[in-house]
Amino acid sequence: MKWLALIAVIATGSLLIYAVSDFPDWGSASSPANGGVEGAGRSVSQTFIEETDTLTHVPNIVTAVLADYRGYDTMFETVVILAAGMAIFAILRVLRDTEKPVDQSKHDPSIDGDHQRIIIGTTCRLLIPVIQLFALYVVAHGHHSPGGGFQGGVILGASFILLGLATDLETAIARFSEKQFIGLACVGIFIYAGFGVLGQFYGRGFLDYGALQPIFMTDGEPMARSHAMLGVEVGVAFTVTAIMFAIYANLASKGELKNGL
Amino acid sequence: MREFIENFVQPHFNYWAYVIIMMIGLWALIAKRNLIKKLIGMSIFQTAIILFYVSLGVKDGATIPIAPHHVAGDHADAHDSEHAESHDDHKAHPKPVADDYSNPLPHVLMLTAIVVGVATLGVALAVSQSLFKDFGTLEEDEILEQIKSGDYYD
Amino acid sequence: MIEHFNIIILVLMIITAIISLQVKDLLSASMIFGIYSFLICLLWAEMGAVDVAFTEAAVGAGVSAVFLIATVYNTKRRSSD
Amino acid sequence: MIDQFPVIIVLSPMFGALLVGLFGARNHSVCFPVAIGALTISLIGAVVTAKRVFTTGPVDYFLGGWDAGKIVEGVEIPLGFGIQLRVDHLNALLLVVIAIAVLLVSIFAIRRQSEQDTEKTHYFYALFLMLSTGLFGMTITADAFNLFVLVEVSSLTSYGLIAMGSSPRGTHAAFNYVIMGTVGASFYLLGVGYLYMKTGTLNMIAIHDILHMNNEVGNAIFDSRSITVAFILILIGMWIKMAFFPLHGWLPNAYSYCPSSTSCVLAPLMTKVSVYVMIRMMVTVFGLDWVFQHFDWSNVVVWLAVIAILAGSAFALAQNQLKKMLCYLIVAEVGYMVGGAWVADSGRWGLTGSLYHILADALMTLCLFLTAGILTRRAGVKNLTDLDGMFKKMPLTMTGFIVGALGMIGVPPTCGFFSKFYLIRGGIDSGHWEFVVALLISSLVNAVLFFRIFEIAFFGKKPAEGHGHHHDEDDTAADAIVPTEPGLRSLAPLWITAALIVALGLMNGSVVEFIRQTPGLILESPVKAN
Repeated sequence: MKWLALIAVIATGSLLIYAVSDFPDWGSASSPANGGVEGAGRSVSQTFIEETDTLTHVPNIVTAVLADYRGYDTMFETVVILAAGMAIFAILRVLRDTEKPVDQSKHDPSIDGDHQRIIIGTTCRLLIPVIQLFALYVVAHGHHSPGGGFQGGVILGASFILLGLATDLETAIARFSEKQFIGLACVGIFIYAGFGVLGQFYGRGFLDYGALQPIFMTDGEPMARSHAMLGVEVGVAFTVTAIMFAIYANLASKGELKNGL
Repeated sequence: MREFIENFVQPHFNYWAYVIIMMIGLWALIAKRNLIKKLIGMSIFQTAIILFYVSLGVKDGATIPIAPHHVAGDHADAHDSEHAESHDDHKAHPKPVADDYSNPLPHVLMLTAIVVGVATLGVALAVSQSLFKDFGTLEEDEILEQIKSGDYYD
Repeated sequence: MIEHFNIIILVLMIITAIISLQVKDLLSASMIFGIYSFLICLLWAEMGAVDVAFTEAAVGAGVSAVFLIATVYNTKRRSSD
Repeated sequence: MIDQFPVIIVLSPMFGALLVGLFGARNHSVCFPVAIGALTISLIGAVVTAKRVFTTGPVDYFLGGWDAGKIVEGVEIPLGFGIQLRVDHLNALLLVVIAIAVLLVSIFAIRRQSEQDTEKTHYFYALFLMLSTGLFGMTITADAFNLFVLVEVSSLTSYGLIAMGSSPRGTHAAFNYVIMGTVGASFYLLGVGYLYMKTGTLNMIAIHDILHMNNEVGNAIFDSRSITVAFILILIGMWIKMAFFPLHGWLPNAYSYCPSSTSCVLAPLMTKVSVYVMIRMMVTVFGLDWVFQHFDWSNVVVWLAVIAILAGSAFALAQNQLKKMLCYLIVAEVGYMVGGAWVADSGRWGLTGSLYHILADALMTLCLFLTAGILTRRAGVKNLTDLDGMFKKMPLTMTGFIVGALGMIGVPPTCGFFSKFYLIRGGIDSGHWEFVVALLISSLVNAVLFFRIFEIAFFGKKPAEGHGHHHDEDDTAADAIVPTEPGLRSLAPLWITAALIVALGLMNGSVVEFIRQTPGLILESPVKAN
């Protein structure tokens, strides 16, 4: 196996190195990816940078590209997350009740120590709301600063993971149950795709947020796009939050969703 | 040697580094026997590709791709301002200049790739836990031995 | 200056990648992988890809490391290689 | 309404999956009607769109209203700004075949899955529908990066489907599949990155235009090393995904140890869609003149394909288990398609045959795997010897099996014959005699394999059959189930598939004529040569 690996690595490596000398210089603004190919007009990325303000009124170009111009990609990226969550449930989840005795040693106060519970518990009690608030800020403020649905969703999911790690999985599950997170994950994509389908009802294309202008009652389509993007990001955040926590809960408890880490 | 480094390695150092990191990941993916190690290798392999993409979008002297509203155009270079003017007649404010902001497209693509990567890692870890339940080990060679010994004909 | 920063991080990344693959203790390997992700996050912030850096900080250094640790906790901590 | 169909094909199963996810856990009886409904809508969409392509030519659909050339807020939108879907002669029929196959498998799967692992039925359906979404999306998209995302949708769901409810060996195979699949997708992603680096766009048609553009710089991009490396990386990535011979290691175990309803959908579709992606890359992105005249690895790849065909056939001949044998046949069939795509005859008959074979092989493999699923389920068949006298016990099932088997061998009224005919024609035209010989040998091997099965199933096994000792050990399991004919839900998909195999064979002339209208496929079409 080692020899096979060595051959594969050397072959792939030399193939990649072979092309490196042909690469545009690092940091060059006129490379085809950045500045477009000579004679082919403005490159796509130049158009993104120059026209995003006109088209969507969103300062963060990455958000505009992510949620609008390439929104179809992002929708399926969210589907990938849902698929991963579903796959993990399908693989690991133990649904037949196997009455196993609860391992008491883990919850033995003499080992765990009451003082530790107090320190960690208090810290988390203070920290988790702040983390969640920050996550919501990241989702909502994705138009103007780095951030958006994915980042906010992961942080929000991480706050539940922290709760599960600091106390135990049952405490976290009690706040965010299995039914809730599967439902929330599906609802997230429903929100996303719903914004797309609404555009179709107005006789325009799928994910054409400009068509939603009558709903948002904005002056002009760019603002409608901006609002729709926020809605879409919220949908992404729902799915990502739910699935990140779902994956953790399954991995930590071997699919039993109790007696976790 | 010095000339080689100056001409080939320095302007492309990121690309060389990406090849090296990618090869480390690929090697781990194939040669490591422990499944968790394989998965760490897989993640490293994927980050190498992300490194490649992000390196494509870098522009010297450019800032992050967030263009504030109504950006002032007084710092635009000569060739850029004529570029901007050609599209900009009915707008009150000049458009952002492309060379001032790093390329947003690779960033968007890599956001997708990172999230896909973590999804794959999660599924792979679930499969390896399920394997541990069946075989009691995470070493590839021990698993293969158990399969060969015929305990798992089906 | 910024280019030196770039090169230093890349070299550190290669080192952490090798260490995390060579350590026999899987828990350490997961932690070092978290460090690797954090370094790459720094690198991206330096390259102007703030959104990617943000995602990598949350996903790579945070959640993936937790997933790996959860699996290591439920399986075996020692590895043969 | 009609112009929304391209996207509805992809969205309908996705919404189905969401509905199953929302309501399936409480009430499993929701899953089946939702799946059937969603996939029926997709099938209607695929048929309508294919008809539109037939009458008016390629259909483009731009997501988000970012149509190329449209003026939005005073800005002209360039090609590649948003994501484009494209249905043309290359993928219209494949969409229909995928839609038919997933619909039939979802009908077939209803009882299989619910009886095996009742609590997880809704996960199965959700994953199954998302897999369909991924397959449709991969086929329909005209954006190189979007293709990667959809490859991942279909891969992740198939990892889950293979690993759920599998035996320990199946789980191990699933792990290997995860590793190989990720490497394949990553190589593809890297190849797209190289293309993006050189062309600055991700839209397949825009990449082709820039690649073939003649400007004052000459054709620096056309000749550049990066484009060559990009093509090699994409090729390797897709070869891993389609299990082309030296990279096939993950396939046989993954497909033979997973539940039958899973193998029924994965075996016919995943590899074929990957082959389609390879051909799409060759025809639409790089252009055939680049691939055959500039890159010109035709001989190497055809030889690899020859090795793949021979190795696949040889492995299939050595197998004792029914499903494993079928899996190795898939490896051989992938060799057919790759070889056909690369023979580079001037009339493009090899490529046409390869595209036709994608459709034909999807149906034939579906037919065989459906039979294998029914036989495993109803008669506990695992090894070939278990088929003893099966024609008497389950004549209705075995009739469907015969059609699929005859198609694999290449007997005239079935589509298998015609695809081989076109492939061989391409091989002869281009002078790749080794490919022709490999095809004939493989057909002969298929004939031997299937007539061996027919013999066992018709007349019972001979006592001198070499695998007798194996049989004794497994006898207990096989005898526990008394073989009975399955219900209509299992038989109807099988027979429909069998009928389609014959129908596709009879319609081969018009199908091939349709496929050959693909822009850029035939050299006479206006593709700028260097």
